[in-house]
Amino acid sequence: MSWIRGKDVPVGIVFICGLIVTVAYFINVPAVVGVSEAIQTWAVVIAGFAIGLGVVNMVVFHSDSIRKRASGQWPYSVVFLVIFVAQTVSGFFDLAALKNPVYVWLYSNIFSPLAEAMYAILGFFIVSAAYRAMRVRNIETAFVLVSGLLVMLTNAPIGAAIWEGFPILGKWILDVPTTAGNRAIFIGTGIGTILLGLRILLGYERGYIGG
Amino acid sequence: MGTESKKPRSVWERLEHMDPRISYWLLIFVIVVPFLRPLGLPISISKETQSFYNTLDALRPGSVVLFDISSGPAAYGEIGPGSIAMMEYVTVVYPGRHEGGRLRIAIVSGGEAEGAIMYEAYARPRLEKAGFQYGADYAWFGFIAGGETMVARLADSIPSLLRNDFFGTTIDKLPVMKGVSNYKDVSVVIVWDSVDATAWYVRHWGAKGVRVGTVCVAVEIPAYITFYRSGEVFGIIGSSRGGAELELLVGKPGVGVATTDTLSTSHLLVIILIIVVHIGLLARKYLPSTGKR
Amino acid sequence: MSILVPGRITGLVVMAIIVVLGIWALERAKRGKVRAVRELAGMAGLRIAAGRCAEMGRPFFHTTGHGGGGLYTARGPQHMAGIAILGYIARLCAKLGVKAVSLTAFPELIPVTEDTIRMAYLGEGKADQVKPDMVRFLSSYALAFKQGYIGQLTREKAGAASLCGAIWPSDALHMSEPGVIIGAMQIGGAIDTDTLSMLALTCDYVFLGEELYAAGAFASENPTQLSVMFASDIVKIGLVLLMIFGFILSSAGVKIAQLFTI
Amino acid sequence: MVDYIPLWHAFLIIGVFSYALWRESPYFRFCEHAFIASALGYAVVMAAKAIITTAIYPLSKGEVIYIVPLVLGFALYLRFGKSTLWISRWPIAIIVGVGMALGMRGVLFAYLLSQVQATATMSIVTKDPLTNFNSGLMLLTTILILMFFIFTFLREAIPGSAISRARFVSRCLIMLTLGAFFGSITMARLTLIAGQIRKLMIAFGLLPA
Repeated sequence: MSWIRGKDVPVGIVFICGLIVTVAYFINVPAVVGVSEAIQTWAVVIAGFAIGLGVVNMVVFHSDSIRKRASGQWPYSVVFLVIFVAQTVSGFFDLAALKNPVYVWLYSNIFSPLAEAMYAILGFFIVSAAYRAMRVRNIETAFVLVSGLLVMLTNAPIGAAIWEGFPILGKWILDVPTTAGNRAIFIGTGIGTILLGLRILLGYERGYIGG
Repeated sequence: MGTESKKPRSVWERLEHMDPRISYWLLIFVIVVPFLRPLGLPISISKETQSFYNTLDALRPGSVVLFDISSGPAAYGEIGPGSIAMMEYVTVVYPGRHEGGRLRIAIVSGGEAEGAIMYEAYARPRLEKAGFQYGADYAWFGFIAGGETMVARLADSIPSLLRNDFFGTTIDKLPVMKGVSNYKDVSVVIVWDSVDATAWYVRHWGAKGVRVGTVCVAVEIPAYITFYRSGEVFGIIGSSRGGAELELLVGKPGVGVATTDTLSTSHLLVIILIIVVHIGLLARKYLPSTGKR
Repeated sequence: MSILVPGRITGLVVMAIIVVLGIWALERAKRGKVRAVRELAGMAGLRIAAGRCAEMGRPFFHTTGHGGGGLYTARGPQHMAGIAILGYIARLCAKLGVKAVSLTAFPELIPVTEDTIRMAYLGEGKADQVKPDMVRFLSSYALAFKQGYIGQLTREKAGAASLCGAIWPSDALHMSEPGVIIGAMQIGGAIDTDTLSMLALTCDYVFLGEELYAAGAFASENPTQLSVMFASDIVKIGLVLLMIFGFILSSAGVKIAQLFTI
Repeated sequence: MVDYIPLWHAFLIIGVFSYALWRESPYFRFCEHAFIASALGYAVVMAAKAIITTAIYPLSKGEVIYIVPLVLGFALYLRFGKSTLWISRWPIAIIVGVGMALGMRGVLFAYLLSQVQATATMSIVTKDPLTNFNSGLMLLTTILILMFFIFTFLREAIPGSAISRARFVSRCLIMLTLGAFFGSITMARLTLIAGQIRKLMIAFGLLPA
């Protein structure tokens, strides 16, 4: 019975699950489609359980850092643990409607504003990335500059105010060469995805299960 | 390129490899100024926005609106102005123009689990403030998983998917949902969209004759314009620019109008920075004194 | 009522052709018939980056990104390609004595990355160098994940960072621009064009679209796995011929659109 | 009573922005840990909710099959024991299998067939010469870039040869595509930061709420 501990069993499971879910997409047999949907639901449930692995990973790291008084880290670990416990426990108090006041407060005054601010920081990054990356170092990068600038002048209200031709040119770049370039990248990716799936379903690639 | 600076450099080289932090402070500056002193660049109302307003305005009081919040707080910067203006319209302007009559609103979140946050933050407070009764004027069903499949099934049978509202009340106890069984009982669909959910409604509801209005992010506009031309979409409030237009129509100029000016100034900054960097680059290359490093 | 779902038959045929060609190429390679493959610049980039980390004594960061979906969603293949590249990075790091750090956005990736890193170090005979903090879960919520990524990358002064996998458009700049600011060498890889536009402008090397999957095959350092690239090329040439042929037919007035949706 | 909430939000926003405007600092670190902690708590609560609705609820209604994913879910934790580690790989295998299949299914039409179809159904016999030109150009661009992704044929790219020239043109076209995408993303990002800066200005009383 030592084979059951080996890597062939998980590879077999990958193959069977992958095959059923793929085939169910193409055929009209209720039994297969039903099994496929069940497997997908299972995957969702298992992934839900996996959050516990994340909790273990993070709580171990932060409680270690508090125990060892890791310099520059442990006060933040305290912050982490306090907020994490408060958010989780208060959530479980009212799991159906999630209306516990502590939960709602943490949600709308820690989570939400930080999420918005974090997303907005991209505004800074896009500026520095734009002027740095659009430096023309060779002929290829000149193409980046020209197409990037034209599209920006199409989007910003000020572009049309400078010259009416900018939106027309920018639109053409988006509609013609960009669409075509995007198509080619998509086609290549499509083929690549299917072949990667094949390699994994057939068990050629098995480092991820320790094989 | 890093901020961990290397050896002393010439002026031109410094221009070419500008510290990003300088550009960040400049960006803040060019955004703050138009907020304090609006430039007042004229904003023309696009056809898509005007049609959004007119279509809603033509609905009879008591019409059922399916309202899908498929965007999270992260997209708020773009969706926000349009969504605030839309809520203002639904809660204040519409009743004012229809002798106090209200629309019946069924709110779901089909594309984005974080739609719940948007509901709590931007929809519910405004509805409550305007005196809308939960259950009688509107109902909230929370996030419903399934994406496009869910949207397709919803068209055929609303009660089978929206069995309970978010708080567990069954649908037959909600007066607002009385007599609503499938797409035929819904007048229009409105989507706050940052995840392509409008396209789902167009494919499954639009094809059956229920028109869709969308408050969407900038990247989605080109695709939805196509639907607008073919008639499935009745209006598009695109990004903060569209929000600005709706604000003007509703008569409450706000964030959107103010933001439109900053868009012009900040784009201009990016373009100027690109030019400055190239001045540095060309000078370093062609001015003999500076050398090539 | 047919057994096959109408509208997907052409798709089934195309997929079957790709799968059969793939199996054929794999079998052919097992018999020793291996076709030489043009190496990607990015693979050399990974080696240079690992060398740089060793010189500077700094860690090598890797992430498969958030991408809006975990391993069990349609983003799965991209995560897996990223993990294959992580295996390669971890082997390089084990050889050179560099610390490889993998930051994951989804908890189900933790066991997968842990096993990948452990196998890589084991293969180089350095199992004792595997530390528990090499795999760190940050958050399954995209923006929190990215904030954690930025913080850790900056605090630990990563010498290099690899952003290969399910990077999505809003991930890309969040994670690659701080890398530029701290002066880390970066290798990016993704499949979405809008993501690529940002990675290409901020990273030193990029795996564009299909190259991400090709890099996964290169990373295995196994000629059999690489042989699927041969199948991929045949499919691409076939599709190019198909497009030219279709274009000519369409221009001649033949309606061929419905052929794709049988 | 002073409404401290906008100020608190401003404190957090500036904390995040301080990374860009200043550098990584204790201030930013505080915001980072607060955010990750809150997000993890949120994720745990949401996962619990999802497990209850997708598995435990049907199980309580008598659908016994849902015991399987629950057992497999618990099996994930067997990886902490050396002798039971092997079992924990089974649930992972299900996740990987499903992900691969969904990925393969997902790209087939959206990435592969519809793109081939869109290219193959263009024609050059419309009345508008610009449309004809565009169609021809799109076909050529698509093919050139696709040939850039050829790995096993035509590997020898001698400088100056036709192959290396074609490859150069494809590289330029790829760059053109990427530049255009970059340009089109800029607007959305600049809108977002304007919104946050406005929020800050309101919090500090520079703008009316």
